[in-house]
Amino acid sequence: MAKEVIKVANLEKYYQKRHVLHEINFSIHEGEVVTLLGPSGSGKSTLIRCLNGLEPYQKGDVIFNGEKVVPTEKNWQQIRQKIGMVFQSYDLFPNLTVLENILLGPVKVQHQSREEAKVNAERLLAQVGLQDYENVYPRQLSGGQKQRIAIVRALALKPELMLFDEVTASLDPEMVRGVLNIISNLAQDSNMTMIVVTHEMNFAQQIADRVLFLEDGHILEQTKGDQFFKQPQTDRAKAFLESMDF
Amino acid sequence: MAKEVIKVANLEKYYQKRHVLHEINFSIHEGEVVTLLGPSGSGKSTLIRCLNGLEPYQKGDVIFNGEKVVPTEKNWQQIRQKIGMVFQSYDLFPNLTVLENILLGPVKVQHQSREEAKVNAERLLAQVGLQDYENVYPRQLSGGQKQRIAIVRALALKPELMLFDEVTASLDPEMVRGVLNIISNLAQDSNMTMIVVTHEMNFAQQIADRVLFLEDGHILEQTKGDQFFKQPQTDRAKAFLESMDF
Amino acid sequence: MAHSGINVLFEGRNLIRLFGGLWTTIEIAAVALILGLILGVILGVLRTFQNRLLRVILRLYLEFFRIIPTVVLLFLFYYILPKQMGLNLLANEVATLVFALWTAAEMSDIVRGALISVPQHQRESGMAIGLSRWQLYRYVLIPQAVSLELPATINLVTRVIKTTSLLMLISVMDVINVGQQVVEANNQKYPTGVFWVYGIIFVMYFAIDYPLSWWAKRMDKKRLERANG
Amino acid sequence: MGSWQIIQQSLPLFEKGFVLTLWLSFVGIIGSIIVGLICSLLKYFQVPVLGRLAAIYVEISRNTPLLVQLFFLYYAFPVFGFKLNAEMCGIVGLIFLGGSYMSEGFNGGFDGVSKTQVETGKAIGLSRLQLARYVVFPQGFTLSVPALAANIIFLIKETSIFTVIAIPELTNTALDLIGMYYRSNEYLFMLVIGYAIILIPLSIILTILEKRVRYGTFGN
Amino acid sequence: LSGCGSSSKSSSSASSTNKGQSTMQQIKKRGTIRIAVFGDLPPYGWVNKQGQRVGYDLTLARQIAKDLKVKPKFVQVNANNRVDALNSNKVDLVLANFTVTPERKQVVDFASPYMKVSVGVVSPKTKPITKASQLQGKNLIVTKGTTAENYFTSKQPNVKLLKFDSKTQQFNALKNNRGAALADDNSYLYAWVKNQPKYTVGIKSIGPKQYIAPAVKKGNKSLLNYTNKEIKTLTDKGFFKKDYNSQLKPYFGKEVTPQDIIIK
Ligand SMILES: Nc1ncnc2c1ncn2[C@@H]1O[C@H](COP(=O)(O)OP(=O)(O)OP(=O)(O)O)[C@@H](O)[C@H]1O
Ligand SMILES: Nc1ncnc2c1ncn2[C@@H]1O[C@H](COP(=O)(O)OP(=O)(O)OP(=O)(O)O)[C@@H](O)[C@H]1O
Ligand SMILES: [Mg+2]
Ligand SMILES: [Mg+2]
Repeated sequence: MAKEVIKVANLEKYYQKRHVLHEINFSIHEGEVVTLLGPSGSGKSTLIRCLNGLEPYQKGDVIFNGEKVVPTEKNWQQIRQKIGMVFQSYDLFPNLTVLENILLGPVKVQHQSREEAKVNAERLLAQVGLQDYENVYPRQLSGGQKQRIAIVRALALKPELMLFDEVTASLDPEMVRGVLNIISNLAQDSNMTMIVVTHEMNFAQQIADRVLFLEDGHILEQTKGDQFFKQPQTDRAKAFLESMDF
Repeated sequence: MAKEVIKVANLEKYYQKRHVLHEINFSIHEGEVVTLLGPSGSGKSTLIRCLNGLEPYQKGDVIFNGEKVVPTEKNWQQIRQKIGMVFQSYDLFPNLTVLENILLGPVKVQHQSREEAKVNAERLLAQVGLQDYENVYPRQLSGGQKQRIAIVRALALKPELMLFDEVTASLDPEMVRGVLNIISNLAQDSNMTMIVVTHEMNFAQQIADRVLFLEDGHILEQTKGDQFFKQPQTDRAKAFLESMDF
Repeated sequence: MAHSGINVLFEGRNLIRLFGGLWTTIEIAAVALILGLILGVILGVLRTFQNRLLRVILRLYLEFFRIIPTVVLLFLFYYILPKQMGLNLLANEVATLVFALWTAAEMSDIVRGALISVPQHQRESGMAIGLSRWQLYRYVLIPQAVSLELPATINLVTRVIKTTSLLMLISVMDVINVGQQVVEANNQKYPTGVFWVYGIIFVMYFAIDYPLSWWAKRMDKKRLERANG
Repeated sequence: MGSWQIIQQSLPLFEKGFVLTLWLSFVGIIGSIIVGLICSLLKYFQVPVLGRLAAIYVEISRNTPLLVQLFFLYYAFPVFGFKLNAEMCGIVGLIFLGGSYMSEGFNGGFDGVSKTQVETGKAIGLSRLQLARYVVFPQGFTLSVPALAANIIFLIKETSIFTVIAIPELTNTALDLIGMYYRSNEYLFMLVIGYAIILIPLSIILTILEKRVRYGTFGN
Repeated sequence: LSGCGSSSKSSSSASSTNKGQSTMQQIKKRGTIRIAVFGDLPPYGWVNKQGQRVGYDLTLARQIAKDLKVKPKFVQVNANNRVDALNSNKVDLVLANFTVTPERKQVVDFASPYMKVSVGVVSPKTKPITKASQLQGKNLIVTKGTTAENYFTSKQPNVKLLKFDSKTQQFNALKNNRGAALADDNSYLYAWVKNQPKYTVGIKSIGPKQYIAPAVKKGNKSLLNYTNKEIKTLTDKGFFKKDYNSQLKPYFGKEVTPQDIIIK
């Protein structure tokens, strides 16, 4: 069996008094694609933000590559280089060009040589069809383009795990497809390990090796991808799936 | 045949130099539901904003209830009382409670008595399942709830025509259904005349008596609802429909 | 030696007089603020109208009061008004007038800024339910603008209060002027009195302005938090 | 003597006052920006003791009038053997006041950088310092430009208060001439013109700059 | 510029003075007379620690009001806005140590003088200034709008002047060594040094002998005539002698005699 990239053990998370994640346990192996589904407010974003230390958690452990993460800012900073993350809002740095956005991590954080990093960046840009945009500033791009660049920026660090949090939620419907295609390719061709939060059920169905269904901060079920969509184990998940297509 | 509620004749619209609506012609009869479809930037929002005078147009006419609208701010203010409009962003007034939001138009604009207006408002609130929220401020509501209130606010003026501009675009997926259901009911049970801009193709298919397909400010086709989705007349519309489901 | 100096405050009626001066300061600031804020709201609303001429005039008004230092405004009004326009006011009235007009100018800009930063949607939603322009301002825009602008308004208030320190220059018996009298009258007995007198004036201003600034800051922070989450 | 003659005769004095106003403003503003920046950095990096001191300084400076600050520096401090000449007092006073205003301006800019930008930076593994260097500061500075511009104008106007410590800047010059020759109309006119010459062009330049910067920032 | 002041014929000010003035009738009708006084100049016009306005000028002011059977209303002024206080009709009468000079005569009307004065220079005993020539290139402290300022500006252009708004400020500045010396009317320099043993009036008198007189707005004939009469009556009655003894004498050292100050 492939190696365990990330494992979450008994994770508990509070926002002040509010208990938003309860006893979260799961692990993901190399090459596996997990989609996190669940109603709004169920804790999906919170969970994947815990996985790269953007949110502190109050109990339990994150084990990355077999090593328990001691949750200090310094440690997380190291680990984040191995975990790519893309958010809903296409958060390119507006003060930097596309290429500078992409190179910032590899050059300044990982101390790759600029030339090497640039070659890699250009290869990735070509993959998402944006090779001509390297010297452009983010404001000159459409939403879909920005989101593709944000994915490239995360990939440029050669992460071992990618986290996607509703990356198409703020895109125009016609732009959604391009971005989802890129993630599909990543899953299928590059065999990237990833956790994907999405509301696009067709897309989820297509890429998910496994589905984690969250409600109110509990993992209600963990099911193989094809099985979940055909016959979810819990009534709640069934209701959820029904509500998603009109 | 039912009476013509609104008719648009040779409408042309520019944003400064930019020509965004070209020779728009169509009319809508009482009880008819028209959906406006088209890619992002094709001019859907601009068009329906012209219909209640939120945007000035440079040529052509809007004929409401058989009378040509003389486009002064004063006239539009009169006409807007008969045309309800709901936007993508749930624009409740944050400084007013739900009930005050709803009563503002009937009481201050139409000078209905407060009691009468309140009875009507409560009936409408019950219809959308929010009878318990009248004294709540908008910030305490979820997106879906806000959008339902916004619809009630528009209905409270007893409009003869309702305009919906992507009213579910900024809602959480699970909330979309509730809002769309309300619009469906309005179309079917109340026989409301309406123009609906949406990206939810299933929904559009379900309610549309007729589809106007817009591209680059031109009406490319006007087709019966069921026919449009089965076999659109133009290739562009076909490509559009394909891109919309993943 | 420094310790004996503080007694200058407790000689005769010195302390009471200083508070009396402070009261004059507060009175002028308060009246000017009330008049200025009301006028400012009206002007701010007018500045969002489309009328070109009106906007140019109000803009000039704003720029005039913004560019001319307050000291200069005080002298202008104190000396020129009575001579050129035959309008003769007491020093306190001149001061109140100047501060009110200045407050109105600054306030009009704050109100205008807040009004145009009420999201366009709100304006359109109001129009869509048929509100007239006046109703739109009355029920939708002004109430929202007020909460947006409150921190800036409080900051303006603290600035006006601080600037009242200039009143001494046009012979208003404000706290600083009284302070000077006290310093002068007690000079021989308390050579370090000057430190204590100015010291207590310093503390007085701080005691008035600090709570206001703190309040403004807290509201700003709350608003930021609301905007971010 | 006609008004025009009066104006002409007093021109050289006003010129001197004008130059002095400009010079004091310039030094004061540069100093304020430096002090403000230091305070903001201390706050941003939450430097233990110094950060708190800076915060206390900012509150004291922001909430007391320049006039009283100057009186202290000029009249009260020498009592205890700490004496600066008038112009130094003016400059120190202006920097004391301006430092806090500038610091607030910078803070506003830094705080204005969106939380998601900071998180994105963290997500690609930037350290605290790198985050500041590549994300927060470049964006924060542009965001703070409008506040800084307003402060610059504010500080120039505040130099008029230097008149109370006998610095012969514009206002002092005018008031002095009025005291000697009683031609208040003419001298006040000159005074207003003097400030207008400095502030109108500056205000226009800053507005243009502000627009440019704003255009450059937003649009992501 | 130095010539400007002495030769100025201030036509605009003079012409604008005819409107807006309070005649005797109006003052009587109003029941108050508005008088400009100093607030920080012991022993002439100042505020004691009880908060009362007292001093040589103030006693005179109250006497005038009393004889007019109206209430006095005091407006505190600084030296440089005494003229404008009259011209902009803020006050009816100035009793604020107002020295009669040719320039001032063109913009206000002076009544008969009630006091003699000339400019003196005070300096630290350790570094006394005894001749004007010692001041060359040094800082000399003055108050804006005083005869001292006027004298040094026009007659001693090589002396650098530090100009303040108020008496408080100027004396503080001297004590902080911001200038080598301070020039002002010699009589209150005497009063000041009496309590400041470290200082001495090194130059007792410089420039012409001058007089201090009440001033009214230019053209206010009725009040001017009245004031002239009043000064004469008071002089005859020995009022100023009494005033001197009660208000000034305690503040002056031995150097000063009543003959130096009051006019017989
Ligand atoms: N910063 C915060 N402070 C307090 N509560 C928070 C915060 N962020 C999120 N929450 C709460 O935690 C819960 C989980 O939120 P989370 O954003 O993880 O949900 P989600 O599943 O990602 O929802 P969505 O599909 O809407 O993105 C929600 O109830 C939310 O209100
Ligand atoms: N205020 C404006 N000024 C200038 N151009 C505008 C303005 N608003 C819209 N446009 C342009 O007009 C065209 C039509 O815009 P519109 O918003 O009507 O499209 P839409 O079909 O509603 O798109 P979407 O599906 O993204 O809402 C677009 O090209 C847009 O860029
Ligand atoms: Mg989420
Ligand atoms: Mg649209």
